[in-house]
Amino acid sequence: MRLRPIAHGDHAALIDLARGAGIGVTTLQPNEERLGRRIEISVDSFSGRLEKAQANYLFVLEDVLSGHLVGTSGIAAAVGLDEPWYNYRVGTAVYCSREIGVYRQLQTLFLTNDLTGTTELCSLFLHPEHRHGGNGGLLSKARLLYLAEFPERFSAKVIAELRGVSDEQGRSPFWDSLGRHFFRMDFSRADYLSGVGNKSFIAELMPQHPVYTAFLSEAARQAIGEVHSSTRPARAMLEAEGFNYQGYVDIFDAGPAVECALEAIRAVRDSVVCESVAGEQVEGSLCLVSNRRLQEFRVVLARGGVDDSGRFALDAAQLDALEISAGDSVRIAPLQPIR
Amino acid sequence: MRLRPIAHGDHAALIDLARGAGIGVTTLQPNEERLGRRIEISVDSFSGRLEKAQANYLFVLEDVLSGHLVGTSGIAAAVGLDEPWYNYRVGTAVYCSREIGVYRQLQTLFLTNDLTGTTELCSLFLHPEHRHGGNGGLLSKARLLYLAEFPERFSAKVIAELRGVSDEQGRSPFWDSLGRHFFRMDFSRADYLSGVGNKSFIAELMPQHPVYTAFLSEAARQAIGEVHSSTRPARAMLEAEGFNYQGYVDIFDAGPAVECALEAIRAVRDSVVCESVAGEQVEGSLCLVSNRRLQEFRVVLARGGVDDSGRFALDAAQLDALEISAGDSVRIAPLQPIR
Amino acid sequence: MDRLVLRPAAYSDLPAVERIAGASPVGVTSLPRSRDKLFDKIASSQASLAADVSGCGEESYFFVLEREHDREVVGTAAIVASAGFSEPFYNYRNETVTHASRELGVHHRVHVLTLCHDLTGATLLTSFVLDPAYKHGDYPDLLSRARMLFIAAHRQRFADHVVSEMLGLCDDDGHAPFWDSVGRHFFGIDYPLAEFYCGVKGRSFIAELLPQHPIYVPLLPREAQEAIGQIHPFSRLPCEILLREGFETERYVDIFDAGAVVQARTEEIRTVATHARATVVGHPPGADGTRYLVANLDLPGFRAILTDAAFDSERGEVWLAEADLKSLNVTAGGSVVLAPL
Amino acid sequence: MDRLVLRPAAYSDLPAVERIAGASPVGVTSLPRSRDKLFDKIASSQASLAADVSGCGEESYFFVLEREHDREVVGTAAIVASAGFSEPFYNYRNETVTHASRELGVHHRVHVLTLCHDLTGATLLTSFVLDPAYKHGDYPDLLSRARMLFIAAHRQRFADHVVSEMLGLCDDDGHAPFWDSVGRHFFGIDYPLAEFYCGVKGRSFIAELLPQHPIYVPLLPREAQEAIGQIHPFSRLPCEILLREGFETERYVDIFDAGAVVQARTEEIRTVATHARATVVGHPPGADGTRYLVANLDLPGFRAILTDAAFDSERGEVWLAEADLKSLNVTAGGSVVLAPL
Repeated sequence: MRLRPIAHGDHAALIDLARGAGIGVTTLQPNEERLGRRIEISVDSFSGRLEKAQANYLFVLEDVLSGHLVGTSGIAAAVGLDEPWYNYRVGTAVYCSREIGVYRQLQTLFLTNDLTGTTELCSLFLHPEHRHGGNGGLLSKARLLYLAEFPERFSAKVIAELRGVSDEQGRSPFWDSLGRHFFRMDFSRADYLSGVGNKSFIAELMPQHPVYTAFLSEAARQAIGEVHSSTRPARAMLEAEGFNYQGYVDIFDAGPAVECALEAIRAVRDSVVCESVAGEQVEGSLCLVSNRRLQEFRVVLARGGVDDSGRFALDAAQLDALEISAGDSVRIAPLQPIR
Repeated sequence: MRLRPIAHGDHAALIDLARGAGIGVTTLQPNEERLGRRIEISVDSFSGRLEKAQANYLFVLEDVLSGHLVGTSGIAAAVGLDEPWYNYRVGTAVYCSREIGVYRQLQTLFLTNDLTGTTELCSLFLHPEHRHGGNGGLLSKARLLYLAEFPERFSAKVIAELRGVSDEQGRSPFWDSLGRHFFRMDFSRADYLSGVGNKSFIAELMPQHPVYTAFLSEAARQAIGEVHSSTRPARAMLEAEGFNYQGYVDIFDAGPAVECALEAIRAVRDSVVCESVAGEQVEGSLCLVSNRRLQEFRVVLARGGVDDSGRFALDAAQLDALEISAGDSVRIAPLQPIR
Repeated sequence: MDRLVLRPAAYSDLPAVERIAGASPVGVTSLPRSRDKLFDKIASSQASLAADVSGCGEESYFFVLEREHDREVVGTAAIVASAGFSEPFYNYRNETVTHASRELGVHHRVHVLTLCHDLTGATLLTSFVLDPAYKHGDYPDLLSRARMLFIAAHRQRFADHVVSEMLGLCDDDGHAPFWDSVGRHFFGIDYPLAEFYCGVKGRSFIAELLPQHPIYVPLLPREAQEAIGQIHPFSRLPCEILLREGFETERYVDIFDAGAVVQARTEEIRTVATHARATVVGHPPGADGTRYLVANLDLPGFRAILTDAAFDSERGEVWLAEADLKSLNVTAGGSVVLAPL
Repeated sequence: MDRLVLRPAAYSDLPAVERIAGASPVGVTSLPRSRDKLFDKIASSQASLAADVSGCGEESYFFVLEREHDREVVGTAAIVASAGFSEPFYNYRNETVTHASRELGVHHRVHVLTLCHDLTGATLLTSFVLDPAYKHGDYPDLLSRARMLFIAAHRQRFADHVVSEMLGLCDDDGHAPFWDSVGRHFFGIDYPLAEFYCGVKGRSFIAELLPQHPIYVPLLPREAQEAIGQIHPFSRLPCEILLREGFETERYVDIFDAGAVVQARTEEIRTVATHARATVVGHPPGADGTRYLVANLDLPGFRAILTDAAFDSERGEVWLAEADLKSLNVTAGGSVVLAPL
């Protein structure tokens, strides 16, 4: 398996993959035309033809033996610079009267654009049949090496929005208790509209005033800042990388946005540049290895470690997958945080 | 010099000290009765007679030779549980229309109680004649060892509110541009009223709706999140300890609130417990040394390091100041972050 | 038919007023179950009647309805010259905001309640309580509308708008559906206790505890939504009278129980608009006439009654029976104000 | 004196209307400097007049004032049946909120502007532009108030409230002090460009760019504060007429330049309240009479004039001269509506 930028030729394969993604992945709707544009934007992003405001990098996980695509992951260089990016900020309001001895803390939701300009990790999807081994980690973390290599293309703060709580039928208790009253449509439709890039309707329809969560259902309140059960591993993975929930949630399903300073991301901070050397895999921990190229970026997993002369051993298949020769420079980061 | 909890006998000395503090230190107004109550609260806090909501620990820096008090520093165990604790949260609002090609980011100020329940570092004041050597660091950081020793008495998040921008006459540009319109009084009076603990007037008089900073003066906008020039060293010190500005500012002068998780504070994280040993000072870095006592807490500065058998050497004067005997357990943290 | 006379409350009325207050629902905060507060209310009224007043300020006027033959008090009603004189007078403004997206073809109105002080400074009608034995016939009109005659006779003492808070829905156990879904979150106490504090404490705790942000009505439980603007059976009778007087409902509701707050421009209140001054002409009992509300022009000695009278608007004269003159404490040749029933 | 007749605009009026639009200030967005938009305006008016309408919807009515002897167009005026029919009609509500602390003895009112759609759905009077040569005498009344007669004659086509936006302060270089301090922050463009977009684009960009949170007026520069509710010299004349008609100012202002937005209940507009229907009786020229606004009852053939006429309200008859009948395109025995000047 290797991670590489998506290419024009991947269109049909991407559509097949998107059909399996389900409604939770708002940025990967199975719409041919939109996915075609998505590929184009990604190609133009890697080539540097797009401004930061428009740049959106899409990577695919490729089975190097069969050539099949089995997953995607993306990076939006800076969200909200083209059209508003909305979150609820979870706040506290205190109501207190000494005279009658009352003290109350209420939770509030403020509609904000505070995460405007941040870099977003997005579009993570791995085909269910390949959810094993190091695939999930490779797919999600390999892009962090791209951030480490080319930080000037991204923002100082990186976020990821995690899928919120919903049941088997795709019903979100948060949506049912709040958004539904203002949108008068199903969660899945609102999610689709938002996913296809139309956000102006949000400003038009969302409550403009802060909302007291005391007026929401118990299930809705409990969903605030919580992830869908299927997203728990992703959350744990991001938290291990240094990402934290800071009180921003999705306006539709109240799933948490987690944040980290780019330079503080574990895989960025712990990554090192070294020379590749042809050789057998030695004992060692599983590492992400990237070829450091801006456009033909490739990442594979390899077991090993940097030797005393500052080199990392890769076998022929790995060198091939990375499209490099022994002696070329690579960036290495342990797949898992050490500690 | 040593740091110790304030005692009932310190009343007169504290008043003398407070007279030198100036209007920026809202928690240390030279009012005899209030300072008397402040001492009482502190004594009751150390003795465990007060609930966390009321507990407010006040330390003094004492010249062990002369017995004079030269400074204070405090810890409020949990703010806002008794009456509301207000901050402005600096937010972003994006106004954007594709149709006419307009994209605007505006800064907003939301009145919040979000920092409710956090532990606050407060009441830092060092007499101008003693602002040299390690005194400032000792006074401010010694209390961090108290947090390290007794975390169950405090909250997971620790904050410090830093004095905002004002000129030589005590005029705050932020106040003049915003608060004045709603309070119709001088900054110094509002600051005094807030300092003497009366906060209900804030809810009654402050703007209830979010404010666009575009409507404030240039000087007011520039003051948001900035500290008074005299507070810059304090800010740098707190930032070196791991505190960060996260967008919360004072409602009067817009000075920043900086935040850190208790366990992530550098002096807490890097502190170690070891055995004291009588001896000459060896070479080494300057360290904070505390006697680990809940009520008779003492901290001094000592040069040295933990030796191979896990002991830290203190001379007779230092042992005296700490009121311990050689062999007693002490908590050590380097005064300055290592790196 | 019993002859009833409306007059200012005197200190000697305290026991009777206390009895009436005790029999009223908890939401009637203008009649607190506290002897001290009721005493203060009478004292304030007496002081207001005695004061030389040229604008409307902190005065209040507290009246009782007395059965003439045995001097039994059977009702109370009051006027506060200026609501929220020393602190804001809070209500929710009943509003809708439009949420529309042309692109999605969506256009709908969302109902919100916004805290406001729009009615601060208006004259407030309160404390309408009438012995159920007198709820039929014209008696309720006498108790309620005699206040309008008082306002008309002493117009400079009152504001240009008059409002009155109707008691909202609340069951016998003191559960108010609106309070339970809204106020309780902010105040953390039961509705009866909140109403009690409201009557006996200052109102500054209200400013501290009321929601700053508007309430989105669609988020509330159905019972709470349905309670908005509703009127407790206790207030139906006074409300009916005020609506006949031209008061409008719908725009404002109470902050505690969401009962309707009705309001009218003073000049457009029917009794005020149709009232007249007239010189009294005595006549023997038994003569025919039309039913009128009649009041004298005194302040401390204010009296109002219902009677059949003959009014000659051209000459500005009204024919009243001897019994009426006695009830009103006026003599032939004196002046009265009157309005048709 | 020239005889002027108000009638619906026809396609052939396009050049004249374009000339008038070109001479108007930029804030008159209802008369955009765009031939296509003006054409659409006439087309919409023609369609509305031809439509069978029972409520008020997306109709608009565009009139021109024509000098009878040479058929020169000297003014325009229009009615939009329902403001904000397809999208909200935005205004700022001019409000004060009380900030009071009993403990500090502080009690003051703070002026805020809150975005609202309160006036959405009201009937809107727009596009009043009159050749300066006719600004004296009764001509302005004819141009403005003929619309009220039209509303009275076709009452079911209009809403229960009528509003009109007055142009606010703006200098000759297109600098509006309110815009420069408020709107510019959100829209990032100059006032004239914003007004231009407003005239030629949909209004959905307004929803996207207007401030969601209320504007605290004390924070604004003095020039901007002073501009709130002010009226541009260009709008003084039409505003005066509307105030005489009973429109109220003060409560709402324009979102761009903070010019006054005046409003009235339809039934309380003087022309509507005092209008009457009458049967026409022809009479020879020269007879005396009172000055009346008179209009026929046609829709596509609507005509309104000012003339001296004798109106017998008891018999419901009005005596009009032959010339009047000709201008109005009615014959003796036909019906007209009229209102005293």
